[in-house]
Amino acid sequence: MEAKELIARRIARELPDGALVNLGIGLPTLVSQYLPPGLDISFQTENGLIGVEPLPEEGAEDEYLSDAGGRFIGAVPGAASFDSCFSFGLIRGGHLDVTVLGGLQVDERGQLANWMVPGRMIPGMGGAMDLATGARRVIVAMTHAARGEAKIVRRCTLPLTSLRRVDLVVTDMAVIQPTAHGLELRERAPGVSVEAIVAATEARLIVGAQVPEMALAG
Amino acid sequence: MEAKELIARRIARELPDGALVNLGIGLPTLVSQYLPPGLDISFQTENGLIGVEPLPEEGAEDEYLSDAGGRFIGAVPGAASFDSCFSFGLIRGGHLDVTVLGGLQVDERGQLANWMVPGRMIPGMGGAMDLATGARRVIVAMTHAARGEAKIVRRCTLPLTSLRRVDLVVTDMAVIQPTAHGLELRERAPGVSVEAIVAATEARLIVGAQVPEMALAG
Amino acid sequence: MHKMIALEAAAALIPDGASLLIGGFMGIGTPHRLVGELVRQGRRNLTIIANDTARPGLGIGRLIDAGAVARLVTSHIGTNPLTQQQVLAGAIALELCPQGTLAERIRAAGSGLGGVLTPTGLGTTVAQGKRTLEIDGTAWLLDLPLSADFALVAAHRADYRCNLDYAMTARNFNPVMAMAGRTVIAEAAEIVPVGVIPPDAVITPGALVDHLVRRDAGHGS
Amino acid sequence: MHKMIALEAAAALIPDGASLLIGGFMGIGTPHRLVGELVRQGRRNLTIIANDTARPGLGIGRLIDAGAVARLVTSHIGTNPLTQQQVLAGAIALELCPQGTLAERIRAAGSGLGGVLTPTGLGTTVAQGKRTLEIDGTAWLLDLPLSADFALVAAHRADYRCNLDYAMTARNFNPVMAMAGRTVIAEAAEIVPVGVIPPDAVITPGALVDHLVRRDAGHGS
Repeated sequence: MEAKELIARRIARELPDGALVNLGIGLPTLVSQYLPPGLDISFQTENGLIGVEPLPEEGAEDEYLSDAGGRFIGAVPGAASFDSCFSFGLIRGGHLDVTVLGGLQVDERGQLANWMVPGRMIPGMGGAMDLATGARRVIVAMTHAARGEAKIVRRCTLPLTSLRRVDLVVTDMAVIQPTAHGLELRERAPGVSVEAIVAATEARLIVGAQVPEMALAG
Repeated sequence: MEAKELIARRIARELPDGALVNLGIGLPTLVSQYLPPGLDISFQTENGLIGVEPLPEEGAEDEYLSDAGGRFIGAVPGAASFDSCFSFGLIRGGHLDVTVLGGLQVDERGQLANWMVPGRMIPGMGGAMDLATGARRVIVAMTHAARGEAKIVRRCTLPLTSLRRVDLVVTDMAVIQPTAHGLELRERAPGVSVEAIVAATEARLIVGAQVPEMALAG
Repeated sequence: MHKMIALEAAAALIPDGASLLIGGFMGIGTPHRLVGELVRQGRRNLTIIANDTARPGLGIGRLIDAGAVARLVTSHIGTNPLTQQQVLAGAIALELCPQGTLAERIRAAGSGLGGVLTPTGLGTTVAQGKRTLEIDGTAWLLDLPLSADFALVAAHRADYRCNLDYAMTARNFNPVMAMAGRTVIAEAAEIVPVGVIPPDAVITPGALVDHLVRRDAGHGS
Repeated sequence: MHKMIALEAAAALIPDGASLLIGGFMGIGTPHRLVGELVRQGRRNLTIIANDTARPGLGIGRLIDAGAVARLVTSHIGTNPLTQQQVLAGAIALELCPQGTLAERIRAAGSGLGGVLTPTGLGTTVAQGKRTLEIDGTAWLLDLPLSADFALVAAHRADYRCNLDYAMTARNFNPVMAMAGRTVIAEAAEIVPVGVIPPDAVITPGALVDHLVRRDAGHGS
């Protein structure tokens, strides 16, 4: 299984029935493809809609309806549209149950850096800082390492997205839960050993006696 | 002519074509009855509508449509409804061209007291403080004196509605313009002498060589 | 979903001593059924945050009539002599707040903002005990967010997903309160199928609503 | 009323060096005709406040292509490599602002509020040079209001009194910008008789709109 699919399928299990969820651009967007059946989950996009669904078919594009990446989407029956102020009122005001964000680094305090690499390009934070600060639950979806460099580090060296401690980190190797005591290793990807995870991680991990394999949705 | 009608008919001449106007409860509401023909003026009510008009006839009440005093009103074609936050965004944000407010006292600084008489009852300020602070032009409509007591005074003794200097005061005796230099007497009511106005006014008035009679609308 | 709730059960969620944001303006857009049921169930010692208390026998005035209110945050009580009596008698602790500031404080609570910086009330009795902030040479009054245990809101229509719309001036404080109650209970004049309220016409998305009061068997209001 | 204005005349109101709030999100809900006409007229040295600069050839990206922008306040430029080049080359002075804060700063300007107290950006590079306020033990970042000489907004429909509505996610920053521009110029996909947009469906009341761009003779967009 590809890394991205693995991560998306694991995170899909984290979305509770009835939740209002915002999925970041890129990898996080994949999560909606693997939802367990029977769940009633609403997806928000910060450019102004609750009730996002994928474009049902090619040619059905509405020139007034896109996601935050500018891609044409569809809307479920019962969708609601609103302006940017209201949308971020939902996000900042704690009305969003879960956000899934991509990550560049997460550190031992559970802090996330995901919007900028100084000296390289400056994409801007878009809605990421509001999402990381305001959502009730922040889940980070990212590969465990990039080009041989650990992304789960002692202290973020990249600019932070928020001071807030994220709630869960899901990578292609592990599920890690940041806590007040540090990063707790919760699950391993299928076929990946605890030793391999520790070796690929710069941060100290708190490892319990049992580290079960991930269960995947879809 | 009754005092209230005189005041309303004088103020009606102050509303420029195209203006967005909020009329306070009571005397100020009368102003809309005397508008010069051909003007395009929109009336806002702070409980959430632009496009107020009087109820066109008895029996046409809409249980969802009232003015800020709770009386049933009508709405003109092209009216727009909105929530209380938006409504006061219009008011505080300087989008309201004129507000006409009742008054208990106006003083030499041009400051208005119109919401409370300590020791008697406490009605509350409702929207008056926002209107007096935020409208581009504040016109006070009130009788010149009440029960023999001057209402245009050196310093307000009643609690202020706003620190902001009002733009015009229209009474049944005079039109007075508060300026940085003090209260300038601009016009006299028909048949009322400058001496009578000065005698009925506690505040110092700046009186020019010519004080013309009010012209009235309607 | 399963958000439909009987009127009795909805009111029963609210304990004595609870704080309530209640929509409406002089009884227009007030959740009349919920207010009436709270009175019927004899709820006491409530904190009410609302624009006004209407008149005796009308809207929030019915909670005043019943002596159910211990604390009141509002912009105006001049239309209800009973409220004034209870305030003077010390039965109700009153906080008066300019109407625009009241709306904005509720919005701040519902939108995750730390306060409201307004020019309204500066230098008046309303400013007493509050912080003033100078920003680039201009003074602003700092008013704090207002949330409550419950928001009781009245919609015009609700669809099966609890998306709400409002009619004319009955909208007033309802949408902003629906963002600021820890539990949001809505009643609607009509309950309609999904799609009857198109996405652009939804004012309060159903995600904000925890409970929608059921229609009576007789479909009475 | 007399608010209708030809496209050329609307763009001609805007001088070189003006500051502009421009609605739209990745080109969705952007006032494309006004943007295109500003490019055609060769406007220079503009300050643009907008969520993003879309892509080269699209939406606000066309102003970037034309080298018309000297200063930019935005939440995201990652989708437009030309914007990034001009920023790195020093041709554009860039201020990055979190999207929710950007929306709220514009709203504050349009609503007469002195600033925004947000938790977003606290302790990050975004907080540099800004005041932090402690309220009841919690820290908040103070962000300042953002207004501009002009707001250029794109509506779905406008009626003869310039009441505006919007469609789906094309609403985005348009309504809040219509409150914060000293002059507000709107374009609409359709112009309809008064009453076609009912009072409850109006999002931007016509009182906020100074000019509405006329339909072309051919009724092209």
